[in-house]
Amino acid sequence: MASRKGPRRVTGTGTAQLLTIRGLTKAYPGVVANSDVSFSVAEGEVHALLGENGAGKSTLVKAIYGLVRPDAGEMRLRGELYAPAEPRAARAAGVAMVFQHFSLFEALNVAENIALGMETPPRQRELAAKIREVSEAYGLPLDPSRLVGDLSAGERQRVEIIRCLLQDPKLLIMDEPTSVLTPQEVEILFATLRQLSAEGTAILYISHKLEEIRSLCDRATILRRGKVVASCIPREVSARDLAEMMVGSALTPPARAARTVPEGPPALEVRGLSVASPMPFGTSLKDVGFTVARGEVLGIAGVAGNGQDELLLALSGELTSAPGMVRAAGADLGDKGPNDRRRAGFVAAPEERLGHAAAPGMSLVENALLSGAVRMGLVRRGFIDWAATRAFADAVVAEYDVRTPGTHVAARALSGGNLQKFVIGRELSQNPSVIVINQPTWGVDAAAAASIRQVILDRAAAGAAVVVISQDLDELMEIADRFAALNEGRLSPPRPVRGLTMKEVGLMMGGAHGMQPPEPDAAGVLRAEASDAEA
Amino acid sequence: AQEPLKVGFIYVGPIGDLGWSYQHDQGRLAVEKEFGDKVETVYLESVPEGADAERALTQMAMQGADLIFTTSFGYMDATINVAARFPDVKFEHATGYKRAGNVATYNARFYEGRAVMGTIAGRMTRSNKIGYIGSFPIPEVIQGINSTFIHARKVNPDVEISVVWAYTWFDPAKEADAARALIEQGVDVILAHTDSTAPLAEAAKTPGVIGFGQASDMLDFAPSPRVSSIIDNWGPYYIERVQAVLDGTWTSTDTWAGIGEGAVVIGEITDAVPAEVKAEAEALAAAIADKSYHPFTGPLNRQDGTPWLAEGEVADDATLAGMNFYVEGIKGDIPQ
Amino acid sequence: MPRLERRPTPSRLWTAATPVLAVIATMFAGGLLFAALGKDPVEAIRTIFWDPLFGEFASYSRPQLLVKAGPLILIAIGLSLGFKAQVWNIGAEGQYIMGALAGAATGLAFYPGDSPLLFPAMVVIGALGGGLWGLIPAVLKLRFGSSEILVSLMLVYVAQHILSAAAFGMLKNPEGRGFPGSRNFQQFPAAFNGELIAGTGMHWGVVAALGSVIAAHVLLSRHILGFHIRVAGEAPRAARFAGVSPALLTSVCLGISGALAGLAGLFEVTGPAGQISTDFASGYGFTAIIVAFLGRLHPLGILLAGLLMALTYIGGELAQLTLNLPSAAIQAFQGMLLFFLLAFDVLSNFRIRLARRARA
Amino acid sequence: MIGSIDPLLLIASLMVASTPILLAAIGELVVEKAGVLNLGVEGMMIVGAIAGFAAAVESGSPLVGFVGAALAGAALSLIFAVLTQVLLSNQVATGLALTLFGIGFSALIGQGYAGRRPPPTPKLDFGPLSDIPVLGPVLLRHDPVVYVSILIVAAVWVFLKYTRAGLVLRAVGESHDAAHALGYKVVRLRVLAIAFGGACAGLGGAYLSLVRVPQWTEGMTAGAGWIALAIVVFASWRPWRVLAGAYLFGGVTVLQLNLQAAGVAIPVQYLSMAPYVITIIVLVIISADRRRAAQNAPASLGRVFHASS
Ligand SMILES: Nc1ncnc2c1ncn2[C@@H]1O[C@H](COP(=O)(O)OP(=O)(O)OP(=O)(O)O)[C@@H](O)[C@H]1O
Ligand SMILES: Nc1ncnc2c1ncn2[C@@H]1O[C@H](COP(=O)(O)OP(=O)(O)OP(=O)(O)O)[C@@H](O)[C@H]1O
Ligand SMILES: [Mg+2]
Ligand SMILES: [Mg+2]
Repeated sequence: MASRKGPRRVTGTGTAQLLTIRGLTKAYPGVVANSDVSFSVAEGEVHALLGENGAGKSTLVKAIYGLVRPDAGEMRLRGELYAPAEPRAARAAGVAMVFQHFSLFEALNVAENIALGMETPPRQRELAAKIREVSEAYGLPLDPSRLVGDLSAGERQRVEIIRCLLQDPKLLIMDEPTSVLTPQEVEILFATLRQLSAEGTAILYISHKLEEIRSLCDRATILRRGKVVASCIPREVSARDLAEMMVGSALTPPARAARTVPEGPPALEVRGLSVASPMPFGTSLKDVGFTVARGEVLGIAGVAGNGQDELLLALSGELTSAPGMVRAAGADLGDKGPNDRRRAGFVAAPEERLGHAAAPGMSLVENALLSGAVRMGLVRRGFIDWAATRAFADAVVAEYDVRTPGTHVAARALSGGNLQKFVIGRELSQNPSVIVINQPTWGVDAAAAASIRQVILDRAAAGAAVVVISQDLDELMEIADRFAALNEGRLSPPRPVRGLTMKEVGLMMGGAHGMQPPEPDAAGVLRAEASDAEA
Repeated sequence: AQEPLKVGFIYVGPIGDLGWSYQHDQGRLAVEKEFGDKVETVYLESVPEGADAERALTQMAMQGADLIFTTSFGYMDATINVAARFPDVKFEHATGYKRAGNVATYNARFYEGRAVMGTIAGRMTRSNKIGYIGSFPIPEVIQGINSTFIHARKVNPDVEISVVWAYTWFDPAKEADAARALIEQGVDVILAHTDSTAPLAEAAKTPGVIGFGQASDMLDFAPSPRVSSIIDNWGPYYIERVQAVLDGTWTSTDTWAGIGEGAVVIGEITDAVPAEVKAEAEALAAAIADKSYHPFTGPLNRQDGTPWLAEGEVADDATLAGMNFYVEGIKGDIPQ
Repeated sequence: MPRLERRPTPSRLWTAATPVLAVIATMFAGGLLFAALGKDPVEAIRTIFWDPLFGEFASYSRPQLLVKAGPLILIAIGLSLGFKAQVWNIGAEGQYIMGALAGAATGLAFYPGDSPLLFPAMVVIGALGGGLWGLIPAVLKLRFGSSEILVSLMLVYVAQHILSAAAFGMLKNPEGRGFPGSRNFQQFPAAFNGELIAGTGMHWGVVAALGSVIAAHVLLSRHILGFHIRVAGEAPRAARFAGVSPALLTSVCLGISGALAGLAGLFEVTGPAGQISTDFASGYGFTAIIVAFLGRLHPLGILLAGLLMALTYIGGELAQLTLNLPSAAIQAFQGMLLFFLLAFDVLSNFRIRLARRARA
Repeated sequence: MIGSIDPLLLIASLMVASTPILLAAIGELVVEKAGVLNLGVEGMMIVGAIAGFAAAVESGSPLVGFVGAALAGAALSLIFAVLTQVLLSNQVATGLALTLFGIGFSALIGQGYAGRRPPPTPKLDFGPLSDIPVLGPVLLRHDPVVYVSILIVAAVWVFLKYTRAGLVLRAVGESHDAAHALGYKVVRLRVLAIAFGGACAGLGGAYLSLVRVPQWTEGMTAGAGWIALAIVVFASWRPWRVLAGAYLFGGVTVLQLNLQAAGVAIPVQYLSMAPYVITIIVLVIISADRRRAAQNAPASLGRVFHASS
């Protein structure tokens, strides 16, 4: 660790305070994102920030990173007044941040991305060497010359983390870092964070995964509607208590009626599905096959970037395949588009809420039309029946407890969890016989996640065949009947969930992705392309 | 005092183009100078041909213009249409062939000037190659090419002419490129039937290459490469026509004026041209001016060798006005 | 420093008020420009904005406003559909030319026929000509991924050359004494697009323009295709999810905008312009891009923007005539008007806040 | 007959013919790499043409002319910068308005300059080097601006590929939100890029009015700015390809005139549309490799950036 200098102190509470915040307030039009927030982070401590969607966690850490200027309040770093006017100042003061939505540039390579996050980066060659060195020291190997666009989500996050580490931060902020990682990757990350903490770096950690917080964090501060409502030592309380502190009321975990999967022909049958990825940095599907019966939930796990998006596209019909590869209720849908599949009772909910499942700038009514047109009969001879569409949107909002001022507001005005409820509700209320959902609860707080899982189970109970693609293993374990994993575009044979151990699951997913050296074929070709660009 | 006579002009290009529209505007200024308070002139520049022209003309007529000069061929139908609606307004259309009771036409015999330039070119060329930058293959330009070539050949039987069609009246950069291309082909005399000085400026870059002013005098490039010029001189005609309206003697006429009438002026021939050549050119200009010589006088064959004019026969204006063939000796085809 | 704060939804009040404000601001700035040129600013502004509408000869210039605005609106409506879907057709000028050429050639082929079907046939073929020319960038984009911006622009120049080749060759008036240019459609009644009601400026092109405004409005607000166009522009992936085929949509947008531009060309060449000539196209295709954006890509906005542009052209001519304002000044003035319209637009989407200084 | 065209002379003259487009295009490349689409190149070029012409005529020095042109182009581009970066106006419409304004404005200020001759721009003297066979006539007999234009291309290449500021510029063009999150001044950087683009376009215009034509006439850029825009797309945003594209376009233009002058029997109409058709064909061939083309296009190109926090 020659490259890392800096304080090495004993971890734990009770040491000197690194960052102290008093009365911090930040208002956006219509909402007070942070209201009189006070808390402190000790040197070398791993400190959790908890709260529902929209509680103001990101706003708070952005203020610390100099991206948001608070309306009122005071911050002190090691006792000194600290008011970063811009991220540069924050970095200079020893604050680094890994963003909730990646702040990476796909068309640039790893080294360039890292250089952009540093104040005085060394020359490219030295930097590359240093990236290799530091990334290996922390068990997060990275190839500095690869394009970020070619990396998996986990690898991208490594880039962000290495970017921070190279700056020798005193305070490392991580906004929901694990939502895209495999269990093995989470383990590696945690080991890294513990090592950092042991070396004296304080970590401010935001996550919705309460078990993680309990295993990692020394202290937690809980926000609700912009205010600090509690603070605790997470190891000493249960995950359920944590959740209830966040929500302010009791939670009910999803219930499912004990049931047996009915016999009979499968409702969804996928056979030999192979399609090339339409995305520039995508993964192609190779010979994917499975069946799902009526009333059954098939969980598909996998690290982001192993073909989940492609699988969803191939099932929703956005990506068509050869005839015979996808059948539902006996109908051949392989070469049919989304609307033909909807006609056949087949609905899908993509992972990305804004921009894929919903158009950000359009109202909820228009977004209801987006996928509801066919099955809900909202279009007659090409003309839209807006009254019926409005009624449909209102029904979804009412039935799925979507919190919004009305269906006339733009999708982007909704919080992530509420928009997710709307999107899922829109699909589920079309009385489908086959449902495919990618990442049903990504970035959604505990309460909303629980209610989404519940409605999925309800639909299955009502006889729909359900495929849930998710990177959240706990979620899959909770709701799936059978389980399969995607790895490099291949699907493992599905196995019943009962009796599976986490270790087996990890192995099915192909281990921690990228721990093997990067495959030379794809990556090497790209690198050659990038470097001969100007030759 | 009496209301001044309102005279309108409509130009296809900006008056700053230093070429066609600029020369017409010089004519307008000559009218102002000549008549002072007795006239008031108005103009519209950069008026596209077609619908816009018709509207512009109508507005001009409604604003009280008594006499309107429409200075581009493309205004022909618009002029006729508007004239029909304003019988009291007199119209003068340049270079066209449709007339009416209140529409006269006028044009200049630029080919007369080209004959003089051709003579100088034939005498001056060392490489026996002269170049001609054409705008569009219309009769007026083809007359010029033929006239140039006939008179260059007359004084120099070895001379060849290369024609480059720029397909633009005005694109200085392209005109410069065309001149450069010709010079690289060994051409050492350049004539242009486009409007900018770019070909001259290009010629100036290569010693020994000469050219001519076109439309305006382009004296800035004298004494060389600009050794002479053909100047469109509309002033005398405009003054004459305004006078006719003032006198009440205006009638619809078809005027095709040349060197003799002062509509085409040969710019001063510089000392870069040997005295005997200068004298020869000036003699030719004088002969054309007093009508003792016609630039298209037989014997002349068409490009394919078929006879066009017999010995001593001169071309009639109708043939010239619709000229769409090269004379014998010119290589290449007219784009159709 | 004042800050801009995005409004959750655009303000209706400001959307209506900003064009007015912009015009007023232009009057001031333009007045300064004219004063600097030694002209009476009030007089000049009145001549440009007032006289064509209410001046002495307004009875002539008001219909002319329609004649000038017609093609601009028709083309801009087509372009706006594509722009909404992020399909960047900037080659409307070429499609305008090719539509005019195709339609006019059809008509001239039957000269001097008098079939009542001739003009409708020309209209259809004009639309086809423009539409097919517009589909070239679509096909190249879909097949090879080449940028439609570049291809459609380059095709403008190609079309201009074809136009001049036609004016000099194929379509040259056999009775035109060797001069370039086709026969004039005024002398060819079966193919002539004349005024429908004398003195109103209404010809089929204006009717088509108004029709296109209504059709586009209905399409965008009530029809699924219009909805798909809007989704595709707003969120391309969501559009795919909704079942829109991007290839089909790109083709539809380029085809429609090409066809409308072609129609504009056909109506123009058979009506106000009268004939195919080398100078037939006078930049309507490019000006229409501005009109489309000034109209905020909204059909009614485009209608108003087209009329406003036409007003500055006609008023500008009047100012040249009566005040001797050089045409260059008018052009600079039009540019200023656009700047102000674009600048003030910020008010409808954003709130301006004087920043509260954060205390440290 | 084609044999009578001297390829060396052809290359030398295509370099001159291409320089205005090259200058404007390399400037626009930097602007677009920063994520801004400025369609006002034609307007900035023509204002540069008259400003440079006026400055050169008044001062008697072509150098002053070129500097003045660059300043004028940059000044005009700042209107665009304020509108699009501060007032968040639509870039396509603003660029077109800039062109309209520039053409009118240049004609206004140019009214006293029609017909005047600018001071000559001397050629660089390479002494006996200019007589080296082949190399000499092609490369060593030009005016300084031709070399400056190539130097600018090289500098832009080095800047984008090897410097930190260039990296930041590319990052801003790639994702302004991410760049903003890292604390880069997106708007400031873009304004600078726009000004650079304006300066280059101004230089290109001045090259027309001071060297290539040389004279001032209204509307003299005659569409060169549009071609420059096309060349940037054509080059898929790579500096050396901009040079290749500009030279290809200029080369075809010059070649078709040479073919005519040499009397080659190809119908002129087809020859004169060749530059455009060939540009399309080459573009189609290049872009058939979709991945590579997609990678170079700045992902934020033309999008409005508004930092919400
Ligand atoms: N730039 C902004 N403009 C307006 N409102 C904002 C902005 N950023 C955040 N908000 C609002 O401020 C509140 C807090 O948002 P913040 O992103 O801090 O929540 P969070 O706790 O990070 O939520 P999540 O768990 O979903 O990430 C929300 O209501 C959000 O809508
Ligand atoms: N009634 C209609 N009139 C005109 N165009 C329509 C009409 N309905 C759909 N379209 C257009 O045709 C295209 C196909 O739409 P449609 O809703 O028929 O999808 P589909 O063929 O079922 O879809 P998929 O290809 O996904 O199966 C869309 O781009 C849409 O804009
Ligand atoms: Mg957050
Ligand atoms: Mg279908």
